[in-house]
Amino acid sequence: MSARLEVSAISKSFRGLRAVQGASFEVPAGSIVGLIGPNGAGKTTCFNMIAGVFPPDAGEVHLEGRRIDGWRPDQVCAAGVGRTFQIVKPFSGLTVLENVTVGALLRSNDVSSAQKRADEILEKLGLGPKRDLLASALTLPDRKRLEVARALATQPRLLLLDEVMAGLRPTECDQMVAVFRELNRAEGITILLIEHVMRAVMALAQRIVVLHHGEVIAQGTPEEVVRDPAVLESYLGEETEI
Amino acid sequence: MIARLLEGVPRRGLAALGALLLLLLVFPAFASGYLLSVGFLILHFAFVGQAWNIMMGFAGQLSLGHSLYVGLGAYAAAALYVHFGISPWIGLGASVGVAMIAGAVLGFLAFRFGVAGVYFAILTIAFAEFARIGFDHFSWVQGSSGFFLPVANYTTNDLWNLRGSPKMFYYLMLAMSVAAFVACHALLRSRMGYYWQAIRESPEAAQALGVNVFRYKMAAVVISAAMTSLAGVVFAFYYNNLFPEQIFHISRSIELILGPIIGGIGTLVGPLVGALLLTGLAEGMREAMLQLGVEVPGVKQVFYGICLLLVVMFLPHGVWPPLARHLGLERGAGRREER
Amino acid sequence: MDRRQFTKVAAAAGTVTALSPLNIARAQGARLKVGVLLPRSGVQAGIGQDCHRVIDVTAGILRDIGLPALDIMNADTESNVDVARSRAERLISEGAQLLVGAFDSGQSTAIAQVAEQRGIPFVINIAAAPPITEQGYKFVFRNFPTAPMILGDAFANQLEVFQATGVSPKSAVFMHVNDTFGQAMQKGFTGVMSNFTMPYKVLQTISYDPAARDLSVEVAKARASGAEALIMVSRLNDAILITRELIKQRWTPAAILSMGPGWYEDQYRKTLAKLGDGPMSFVPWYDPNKKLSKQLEAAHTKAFPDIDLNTNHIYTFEALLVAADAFKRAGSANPKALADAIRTTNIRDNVSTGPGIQFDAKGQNDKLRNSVVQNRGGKLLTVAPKGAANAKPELPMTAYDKR
Amino acid sequence: MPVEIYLNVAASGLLTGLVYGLMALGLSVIFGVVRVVNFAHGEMMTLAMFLTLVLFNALKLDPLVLMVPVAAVMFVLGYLMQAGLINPFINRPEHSQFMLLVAIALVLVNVQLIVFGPDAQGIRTRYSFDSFKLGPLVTDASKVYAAGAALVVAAALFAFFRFTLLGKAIRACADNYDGARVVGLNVKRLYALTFGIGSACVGAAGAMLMVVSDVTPAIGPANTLLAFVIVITGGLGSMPGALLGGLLIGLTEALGGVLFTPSAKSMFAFALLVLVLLFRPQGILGRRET
Repeated sequence: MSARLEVSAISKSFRGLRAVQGASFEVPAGSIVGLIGPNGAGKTTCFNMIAGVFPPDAGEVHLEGRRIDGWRPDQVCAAGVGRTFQIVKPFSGLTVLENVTVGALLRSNDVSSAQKRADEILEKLGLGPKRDLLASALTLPDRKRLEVARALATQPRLLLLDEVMAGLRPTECDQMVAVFRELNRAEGITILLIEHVMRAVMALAQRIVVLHHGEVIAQGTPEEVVRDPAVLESYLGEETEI
Repeated sequence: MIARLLEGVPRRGLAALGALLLLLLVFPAFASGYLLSVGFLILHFAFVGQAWNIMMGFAGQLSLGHSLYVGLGAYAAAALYVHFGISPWIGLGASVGVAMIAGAVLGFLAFRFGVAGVYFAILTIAFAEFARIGFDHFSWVQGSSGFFLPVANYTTNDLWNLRGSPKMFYYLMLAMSVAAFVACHALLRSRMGYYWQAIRESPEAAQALGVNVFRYKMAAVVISAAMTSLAGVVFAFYYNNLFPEQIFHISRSIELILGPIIGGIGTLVGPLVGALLLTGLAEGMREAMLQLGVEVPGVKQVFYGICLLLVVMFLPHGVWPPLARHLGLERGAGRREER
Repeated sequence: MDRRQFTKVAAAAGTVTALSPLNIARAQGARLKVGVLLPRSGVQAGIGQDCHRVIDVTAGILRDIGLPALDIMNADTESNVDVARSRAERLISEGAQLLVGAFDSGQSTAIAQVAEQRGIPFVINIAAAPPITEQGYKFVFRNFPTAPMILGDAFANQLEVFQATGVSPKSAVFMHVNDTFGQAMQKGFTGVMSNFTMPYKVLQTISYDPAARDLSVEVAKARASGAEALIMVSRLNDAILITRELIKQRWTPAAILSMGPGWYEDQYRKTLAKLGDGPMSFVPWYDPNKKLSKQLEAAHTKAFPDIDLNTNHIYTFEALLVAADAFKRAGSANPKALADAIRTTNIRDNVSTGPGIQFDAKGQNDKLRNSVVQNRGGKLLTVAPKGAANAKPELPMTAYDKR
Repeated sequence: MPVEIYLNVAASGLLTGLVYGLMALGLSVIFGVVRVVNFAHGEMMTLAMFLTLVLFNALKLDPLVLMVPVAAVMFVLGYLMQAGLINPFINRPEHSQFMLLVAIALVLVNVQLIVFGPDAQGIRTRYSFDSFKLGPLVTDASKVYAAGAALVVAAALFAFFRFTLLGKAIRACADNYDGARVVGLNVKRLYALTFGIGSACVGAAGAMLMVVSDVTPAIGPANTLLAFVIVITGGLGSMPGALLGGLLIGLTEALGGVLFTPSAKSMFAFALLVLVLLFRPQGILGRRET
């Protein structure tokens, strides 16, 4: 498998505080990779550097061989990377359908075809009945789904999911897992996900990268990683849901 | 094209709009000169309110210096007419151009350097004030002593040179307001409209969905500036004199944004309802004072201020959204929730 | 609801008001309905309200000199052109047969267009922008000098004053407020001055912002020029500010020659007391020796003991005088007949300085003359021109720190 | 032109700037904590000026003494305004707050017009026309006193926020709204107090301004704008920033007036504002919002 995303030795500091330190990992095309680590390990910072929210202080990010670090978020998105936000950012004053249509417009010629595409995605994620509600009227799990729907609407080849399962009940969580597995299987979307819910990570990810204090301390298959002593140590005292 | 425009507008709303348009069309036949001038003012404020609404209501960028574009538009067309005899219909090209450049410069500086929120609002005021003082010293257009256009000929309506009766100006303003309404409706339903609203609600999320936030914010400022400058052209030829102290003054900026805020920001009907309400309120108060025999200057403004206060306290989203719900016209009214 | 219905409802609602003398007169239709538009709120409220003071005084005087009574309809322009225009329309629709106003050039132009289009005569009380009477209006009349007229008279009067006092400053600095009036004066200044042989050279021209809160820089600049005299075109607030700065910066020019409002106003003299003495104002004024002036002065003092008669009162009064006179001669309130009557106005017995009130083909009274008033002992004395003076000019000014 | 003039003008500009700075201080205090931009600031200032005028005419006390009662009255007024009118708007969008304060400003200006009339009114103190002469330097005594008082008020305010418990509580509230609520601070009351303190500042500045200039209802809006320019230049929410902004604007206007045409001097102030906004959007001494 060739690498869809290649992160090489990226670092980022905020006011002298090192958030990420020389992190390197790969996301092979067509795979699902989990990025885990305790709170404050630098997972979201990594995401933001990949998605173009801010450039890395050092290191490079390559998407399908093209160097994308330093690009703006909209350019990264246009290059085929969709993302969700850990703290959801719905367009509160717009309806659910309109929210997703904004995403779909990226690859549509006109508004009506974007709406059609948005409708399909909403159906897929079980938000169909709520399409005409204002986003501000949704429950938190639904808002998480909306985040995913919007990102999917941009037709990404790589999907960055930032804790989309947090706060979901186990059954809802399983539904989500099924959706992602289906997306990955049927449409070949590569997924990189940050997740605290280990049940979901274990179920989904083929590979896992573990961050701790901004450094990659382990990576491999889920089975390898959970047996890694360094990982166990770093998680000691942390809430783990295996 | 037309069918597309009408798509999604409820039939009741369409009927109401049609009735309103008909009313506005026949209004001059019954109106006295006074009511006609009030009608002109209402349409004028509805038009500029609509233009301002593109920037604030659609794209979420608060401008408190829109008098800049009114003034630039007015001076550009008037100067070309007075100095070179160029028809305002050609001159408005210059007006639009100058206003767009001003808007682009302001937008570029603000958005490139990350000036946002209150700071952005103050920056727009600073630009307008800068222009006001600058035009006070601009001798090509007579500086602060005032720029006078040759007097209007009232007997014949010369639409080409915008010389004519108030009726002509009323219909011109009506046509412009209708055009602005339709254009805004179309804009709101276009890709740009979706992107603007996304930026208004959450610029970060919009950018993550591939929206070039800088470009679309720029577009909002430039389009809004261009539209506003058209109102300035009409202003110049309606009043036939321009003073920087009047046209660039911050009180004009405030005056022109009260309408859409009171009417309902981000809605299409809001600016019209707001202009109607505020102008009607101001005139009604003057009448009431007259009938009550209150001859104290300033009393009318006090009551006007209190009315504004009450509206903004109890109708945070403006008058139109709750009214539209009440009339069952909700879909056409547009929505806007607390940010 | 249109206007007629509105009045009906209002009339039905209040029979008490309908019985008041004013309404009886209106019912008889004997009076001329005059709409008076003044900026009585907003930024120009001070001047608008000052102009308005004279209106109540006017009725008695018109009666005394045998002119018909006027039915005054007041309107506040709120210092805003939009409002000025719609108020003018409103007054006309309410039945105004003649309009008077509006102090400000911008608002006056807005009203002039309405008047012209509706064929209602409009008598401008105060507004000095030259273009207003250059527009070819047929129904617009101005009994107030234009900026070049004011300048021409000012220079002539200055020469008279210099000769009478034996004090001729060799150099001067010209300071003007950068508003409509100030800039109109500045534009005419050099050209008009070249028609005269003035003893002084203008070393520097300083324009300042009408909204300035602080004029220390401006005065420091003027002082540094080393000029003997200070020539001013200002408003009230800035006149006070400048005087304070003169005192604080310890500079007493030999003469302060003002060619606009401010320096003669009550508020100026009240605020500065004896420090307000000395400046001369070369302004459109009244001839204190005329009979009607004495009548107006007496009536005005009775109504406002604390306020001296000034330009605002005089020209607002004369605008109403023109209206009443034309109404009497026309014998009807028909606007067209009124306009014709105003065109042939020839009032000899008036208040303002000069031979009287007549209008040229453009609707401008070109016979108006300036006076020179000097603040002395807290009072206003008219010191020139000779025929219209009640005192002799005094120069140079007493140093501020010697008072 | 001789060098003295530049010295004189610069000195005068700095003194005026300090008075400007005090005027803007109230705005900055309020924004720094409550995060509401007081668009009725200048109108409140004219109210304080009229209040000083009335008290002066009744009591014949020096305005620098009257500063205390005027500030007290303005404190109460500010407190009530925040508690009654502005508080429901704390979490509303900016344009909504803007509307509210514009409406308040409109009412204030016109009530003043009705009550006090449109004419400029001033007061005369013993030192109204005094000036100090130091070699070639001639400085206006009133401005020196007013600037001195500005420094005292600013120092007192600074001490209050730094050393008193209440001041610290208010600062905590400004730093972290939710945090302050969690630890049990009565945020509503603290906001009202802050608005009161800001208004008291406006009151003190108004009393002081009466020493150096006259008052009319019409000067309110211009003062609002000036206060904005100063506060944004110096850094919204920063107290030393407001004084620094005042000094800079005072100096810029003064030197702009001397070197170029005085009627365009406020253009230089706006130019300075634009430059600051572009290169340091949070203002010279402002903190970047995170």
